[in-house]
Amino acid sequence: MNIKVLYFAALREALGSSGETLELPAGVSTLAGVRALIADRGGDWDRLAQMKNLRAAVNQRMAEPETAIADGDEVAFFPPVTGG
Amino acid sequence: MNIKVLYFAALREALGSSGETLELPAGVSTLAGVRALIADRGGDWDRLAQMKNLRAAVNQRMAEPETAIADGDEVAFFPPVTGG
Amino acid sequence: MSVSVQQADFDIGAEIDALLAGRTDVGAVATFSGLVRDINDGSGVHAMTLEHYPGMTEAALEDIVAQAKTRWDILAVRVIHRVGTLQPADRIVLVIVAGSHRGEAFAACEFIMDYLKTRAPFWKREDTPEGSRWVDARDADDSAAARWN
Amino acid sequence: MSVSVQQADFDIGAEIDALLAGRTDVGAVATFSGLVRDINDGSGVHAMTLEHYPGMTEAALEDIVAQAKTRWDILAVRVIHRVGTLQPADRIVLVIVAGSHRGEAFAACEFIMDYLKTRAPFWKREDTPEGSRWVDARDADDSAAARWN
Repeated sequence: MNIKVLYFAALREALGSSGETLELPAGVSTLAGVRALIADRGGDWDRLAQMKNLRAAVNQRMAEPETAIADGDEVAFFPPVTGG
Repeated sequence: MNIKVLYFAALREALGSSGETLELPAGVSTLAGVRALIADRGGDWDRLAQMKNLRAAVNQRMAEPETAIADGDEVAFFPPVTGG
Repeated sequence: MSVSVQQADFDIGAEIDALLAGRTDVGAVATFSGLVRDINDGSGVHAMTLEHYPGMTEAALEDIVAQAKTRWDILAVRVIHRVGTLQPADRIVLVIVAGSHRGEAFAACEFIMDYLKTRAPFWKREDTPEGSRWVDARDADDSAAARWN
Repeated sequence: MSVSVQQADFDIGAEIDALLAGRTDVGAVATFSGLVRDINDGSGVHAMTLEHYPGMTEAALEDIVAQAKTRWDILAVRVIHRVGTLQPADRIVLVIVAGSHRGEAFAACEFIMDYLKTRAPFWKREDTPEGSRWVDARDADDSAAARWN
């Protein structure tokens, strides 16, 4: 299945990417799985594993590691928010 | 000694007076003394004794029964405030 | 200038702009405005008249603002309270507190309103279909003021 | 209409008037506006850029407003958050809460700001003499949001 992945703010800058389309291998079905899949590329992508305060959203709602991921979902990773 | 006395709001209406100049007899030297002096006139003036929630100011500052009164002071009696 | 008691209406946006003019150190502005409601304690209100104690009102408001500035690290305060006869939806009172951060600005703004409600010598009389009546002080206002002690 | 994310500045007085238009049941209006300060964490700030997550920002703000309406008996809410590049003293955010009484209006306004600070996907980057830097999330904001749980 395919999902859309977005990166924001300091994470976007560090990765040099604002997003990508990702094909998930069988067995990756949670937000934690997507995070690990991307981090395992190594290099700058390892930041997804290292960032202790990494936040994420699935379909534009704040999500937890165990949140289920389905085909066509929009997944976003970003640092803690600082608006207001 | 002489003081100025003011009445406000519902108390002013009930007394039919917005204020007066009062000559204090010897021995009246506190706010409580002034209140009793006026209430003792009887009739509508007895309201000053009856109003449990009566508030008062001396020289435009909120005052207590034991607040001392001096010649030339401005004393005001009124119901609890309801602004804002 | 931080406190005004007046018959005239006020312009909230213009008052905020005037308070902040030339400043670049303000990060948070908390504002409260109170309006005349068309119903109170179950009765329709078609007009409200605010009586006050001239001289003491200004002094009491200045004192409340001074207390707020002692309690919180805030940068600027503006208080306006109207007197005279008002209609439903008319503005009655305005409190603006400018600070570096929002916690202090919110707390000081609410403190000023709570103290104003119980310590500034204003009295409201409402005109209703059943006649004119003085508004009773609310126990909730005493409780609100007491929590700052 | 209760929530807007925009580059353009806003007029606080006009926004309050629009929110209250035609109403005579509002007794209390609590307002918060946040501004760009010229100093933060000890460094001068000569510009700030706000990045956001289009779509999610609006949804998150709508959700925060809906939660406030569930928790407090309030009548109307308006939230505006700017994005893009701003200068010191520029307005960033506006929250207006109208209610019958001040307690609910103040609490809901502060709740919305606390939740917005920790749950709405905006990120600030500051330009300082030492260069450009992303603003770190503040522990104080997490504590402020947690007290509503």
